[in-house]
Amino acid sequence: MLDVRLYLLQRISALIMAPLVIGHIAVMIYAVQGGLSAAEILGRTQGSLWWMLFYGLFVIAVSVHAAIGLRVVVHEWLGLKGIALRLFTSFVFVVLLALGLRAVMAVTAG
Amino acid sequence: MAERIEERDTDILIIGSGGAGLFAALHAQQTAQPGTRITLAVKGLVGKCGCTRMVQGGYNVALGNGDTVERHFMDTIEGGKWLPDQDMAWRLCEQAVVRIHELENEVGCFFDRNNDGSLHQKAFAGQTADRTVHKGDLTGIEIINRLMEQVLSRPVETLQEYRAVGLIPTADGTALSGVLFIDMRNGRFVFVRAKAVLMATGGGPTMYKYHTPSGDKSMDGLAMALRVGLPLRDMEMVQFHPTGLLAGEHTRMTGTVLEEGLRGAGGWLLNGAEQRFMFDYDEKGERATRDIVSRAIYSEMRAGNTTPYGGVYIAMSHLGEAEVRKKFKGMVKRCADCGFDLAGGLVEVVPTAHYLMGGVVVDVDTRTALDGLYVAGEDAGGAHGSNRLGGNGVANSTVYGGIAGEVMASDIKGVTSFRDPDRSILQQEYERATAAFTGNSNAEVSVSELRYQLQEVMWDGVGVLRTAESMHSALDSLTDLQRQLLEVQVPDDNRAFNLTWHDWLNMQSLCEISEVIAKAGLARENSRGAHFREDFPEVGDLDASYFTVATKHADGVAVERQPVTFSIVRPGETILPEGEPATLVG
Amino acid sequence: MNTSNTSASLNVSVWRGTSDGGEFRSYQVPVQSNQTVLDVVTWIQQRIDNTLSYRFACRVGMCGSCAMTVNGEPRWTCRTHVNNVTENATLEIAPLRNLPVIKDLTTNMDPFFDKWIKAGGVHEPSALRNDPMVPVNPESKARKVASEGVECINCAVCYSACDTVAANPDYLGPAALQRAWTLVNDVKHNGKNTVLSAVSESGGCHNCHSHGSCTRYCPVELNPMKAVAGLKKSTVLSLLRS
Amino acid sequence: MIKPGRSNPLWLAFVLHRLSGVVLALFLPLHFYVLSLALTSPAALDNFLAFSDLFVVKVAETLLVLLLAVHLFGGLRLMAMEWLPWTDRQKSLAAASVALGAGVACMFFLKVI
Ligand SMILES: Cc1cc2nc3c(=O)[nH]c(=O)nc-3n(C[C@H](O)[C@H](O)[C@H](O)COP(=O)(O)OP(=O)(O)OC[C@H]3O[C@@H](n4cnc5c(N)ncnc54)[C@H](O)[C@@H]3O)c2cc1C
Ligand code: HEM
Ligand code: SF4
Ligand code: F3S
Ligand code: FES
Repeated sequence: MLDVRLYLLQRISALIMAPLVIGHIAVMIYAVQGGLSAAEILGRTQGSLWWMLFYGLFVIAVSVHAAIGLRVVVHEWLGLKGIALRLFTSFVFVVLLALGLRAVMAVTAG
Repeated sequence: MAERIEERDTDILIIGSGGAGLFAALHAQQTAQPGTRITLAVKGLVGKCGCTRMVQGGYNVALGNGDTVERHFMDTIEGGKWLPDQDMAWRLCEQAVVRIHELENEVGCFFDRNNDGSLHQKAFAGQTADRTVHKGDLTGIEIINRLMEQVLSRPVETLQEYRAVGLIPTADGTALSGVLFIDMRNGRFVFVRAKAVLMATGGGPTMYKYHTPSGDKSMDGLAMALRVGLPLRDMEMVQFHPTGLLAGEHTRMTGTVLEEGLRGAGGWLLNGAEQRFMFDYDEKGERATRDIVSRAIYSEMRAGNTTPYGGVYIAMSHLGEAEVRKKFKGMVKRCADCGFDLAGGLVEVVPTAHYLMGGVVVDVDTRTALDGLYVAGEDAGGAHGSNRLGGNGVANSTVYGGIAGEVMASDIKGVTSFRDPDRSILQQEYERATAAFTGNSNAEVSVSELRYQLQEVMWDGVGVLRTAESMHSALDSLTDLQRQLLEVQVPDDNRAFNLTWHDWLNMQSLCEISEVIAKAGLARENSRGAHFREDFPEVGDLDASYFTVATKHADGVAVERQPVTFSIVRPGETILPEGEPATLVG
Repeated sequence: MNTSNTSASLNVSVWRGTSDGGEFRSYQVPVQSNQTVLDVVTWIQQRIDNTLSYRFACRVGMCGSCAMTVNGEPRWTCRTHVNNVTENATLEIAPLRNLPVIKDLTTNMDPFFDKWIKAGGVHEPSALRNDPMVPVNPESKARKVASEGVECINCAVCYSACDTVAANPDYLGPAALQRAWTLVNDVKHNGKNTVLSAVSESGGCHNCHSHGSCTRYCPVELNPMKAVAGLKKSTVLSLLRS
Repeated sequence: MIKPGRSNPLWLAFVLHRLSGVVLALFLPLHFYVLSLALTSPAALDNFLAFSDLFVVKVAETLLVLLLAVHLFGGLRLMAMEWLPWTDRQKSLAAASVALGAGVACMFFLKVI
């Protein structure tokens, strides 16, 4: 159930995420050495516009990407189609975007 | 009979989806008045059955570089040993030029190119110019796939797995009303009335033990034409391809063509003792023409110099295994898939029935003696005479199929009503087709067993070499086979996709036409092209050439001889300008 | 009849039924030296159970009528030697997947061809029969790409092999898309954009997940997966350009 | 009946990619929720981080990172196949990307423990 636009959005979002994910994993590998604490995370990220952009972009991309991805899976494996499928896609997108942006705000705002 | 025959109407009805059927549908659709209903009914799937799809070598057409329509025409006439209908042959050669442009430009075929971008052409045996256009050695697939797309994407109704079983004339017998079909998928009968009907079921000499045509072909068209009283010409002319694969009777691969190019490239034919023998028969050795090589192989076989399965070997490895593998990739793979090593080993081969030159008598516009019935392609007789040049078969079916489409479209302009069928003939044809179910359940033999017997009878009696005696004895056997066939009972619990029923119907058609072939063979008391009488080995007087015409009357099939009209050129003459070289092939 | 080597036999189970349901039935078929799967099926119909339905035409791998599922894999049966597929002298023969069954081993191939046309798989002329032929350099890149996919015999083996077709009935499938790709690369074709937009719709090329089963099973060794990838790229480029 | 193509390395790569994608998509809201705790109650976040020090949790997290790596490299492989001139070596490419994904995860795992 993909047309060229959804396909393109999914691939673009994937390409955007690729460096971000690599970056994120790298930071995590570095960060977890010696254990994680809230203060440590927040100390690094809070008040940083760069981190806000970094994670903000990731959240937008991943919401688009996962919504389209799940749409395909749900169509192919559960047979959802038509309006239900469209609603499902939008729902996933909105939920991920809302939760994601809230988390970004939580760790970077301030 | 209790069963109701469903009835429907269409304006133009085309039977068969080979080169002739598909081109007819395309041209009818392009030229008929808007709103004309066009229906294509076919025994298999559209474009996936019939022999045009199996064309390997290519398509003959004169496209310059010294070659001319005149030269193509002369090759065709001389190849046909002065028997072709010259007007038909001329139109074939002339229109092929248009048709190939159409195939390339409008239909979208991918023919092989030279490096300068022009079409690549090669020379088949018996040609005096590089004339054969091709797409590798899969030319037919390219032509048919592209045509199929054109037809499937246009408003043409398709009736797939619809088998024509009878041509139904009007009560006065002068015109065709429609065609009786079996919808094979559910086994029901459908009578389709039409203002014009093209029969393009492609002949196909599959009554021989070894044969090349596709499995759906069983002479249904010619048998239907015969029953409705139409004359069939040149029916003794069955072309044998010298090298069919020989792999045992239990496999459908047996009989399928190993391409001509193998011999052309220098392949050897070896007898059972693994010795070359072709030079004992002809100075050109393996490179001699199809009919000569076929007869030579047959003679070796009759002398008992055979391989385990009873044929001869083809050997290629002396040309270098790697080289053969490269040059004949498709053939090598085909053999390998079936367990044979063509490049490095020996493969058993045997002459195999390939093409029927004979067919319904038609005019150059594909019209027949029956109003409303048109015939084109391998079903039509006349264009090839006693021998068909390699590459002229697909040219013939596409040229005349296209013509039929246009002629039908123009002939039905202004026709507003359908013709009423002769109900008694409709009923008769229905009963004939269902006789399979009413046989004697105690009959010992099966349909397939009878088919094997028929193939044996025709191979032995009316095959590569013939005598009056062999053909008479074949005729006796045929009578007996037909009687046995009527005794067989096909189970009637489910008529949907009932292959055994269709095998039975195939046998009916094959037996009817086998009889005609044998009788026409008896009527020709000389040897021309594909027809070789051991009791009359001479070619005969070319100036007094005659062709045979078989017609079914109340008391059976009768064959008469009619003189060939040399409307364009007489034996010994040529229409090539003076000083033209005999051949352009180096 | 020449029935050499008939001592051994094969256990063949053949699917019998229609779209409404069916079952496997077992037959014993004698082993022969040169025997294809089509020959096995033929043997059963001619000598054991003459109610069996199947389809074939050319018997040499040109018409693509005879494809069936053999021991779980889609194949052209006229060119499949029994030795290459039997496991422990056992053969399981079923109709092709992803197409409606008519009876026993025959399927209705209409959806396959409908999609072929829907994908834009028809040549649109740029010249007519009275025009000269366009010279085409056989070595040009576009011609080579187009030629790669042109020898398809439309057997639907790839269509049957593709799990995406199974999961998403609207998906046009590998063969139709491959045909579309040859047309996109055919210099003589006038409707390049029509094709690109036809394959960009919701059942189009973008649904392919590159399973590669099409390429793996294609009996004539074409590479539909590559063709579909080509379409994905071209459609995106043409979308970005517009 | 065996489904055709399921023994195909590319099909396995696809399943791996799909499953990893789905699991990631299910995990993501959870991850976001945990991070949001930073906004509402930093203590809860700390609690959670302490919890995540447990070995089992470590293994689970490692698994997720592994999945992310698998999905990432699988996705890149796929896009390479779709967009870059396609070579017949793509099957080995598929295998290599999975191996690479596993490698990254192992590295992570080693450093963690
Ligand atoms: C292996 C092989 C290789 C060949 N190679 C060449 C070559 O290189 N060059 C060349 O010029 N010629 C070649 N020929 C000959 C060429 O294929 C034929 O001359 C030509 O294609 C015949 O075309 P057609 O349209 O008349 O018949 P076909 O293409 O045979 O089509 C006949 C159609 O009629 C249908 N039909 C039959 N009976 C019925 C029925 N009862 N009801 C409904 N439909 C029916 C069939 O299913 C089929 O669709 C070759 C032939 C074979 C067998
Ligand atoms: C890190 C970078 C990522 C890349 C390069 C990437 C790439 C891709 C690609 C190319 C596809 C299409 C697969 C196909 O059509 O077969 C895809 C599908 C998918 N992705 Fe991602 N992805 C990434 C991250 C993520 C993340 C973080 C998630 C989860 C939230 C995710 C969830 C999905 C899902 C659910 C699918 C659908 C799977 C399918 O269709 O089989 N992806 N991804
Ligand atoms: S691409 Fe190959 S498998 Fe698919 S239909 Fe064409 S020939 Fe058959
Ligand atoms: S098998 Fe199907 S998913 Fe794509 S690569 Fe081939 S079409
Ligand atoms: S019968 Fe034609 S491909 Fe097998």
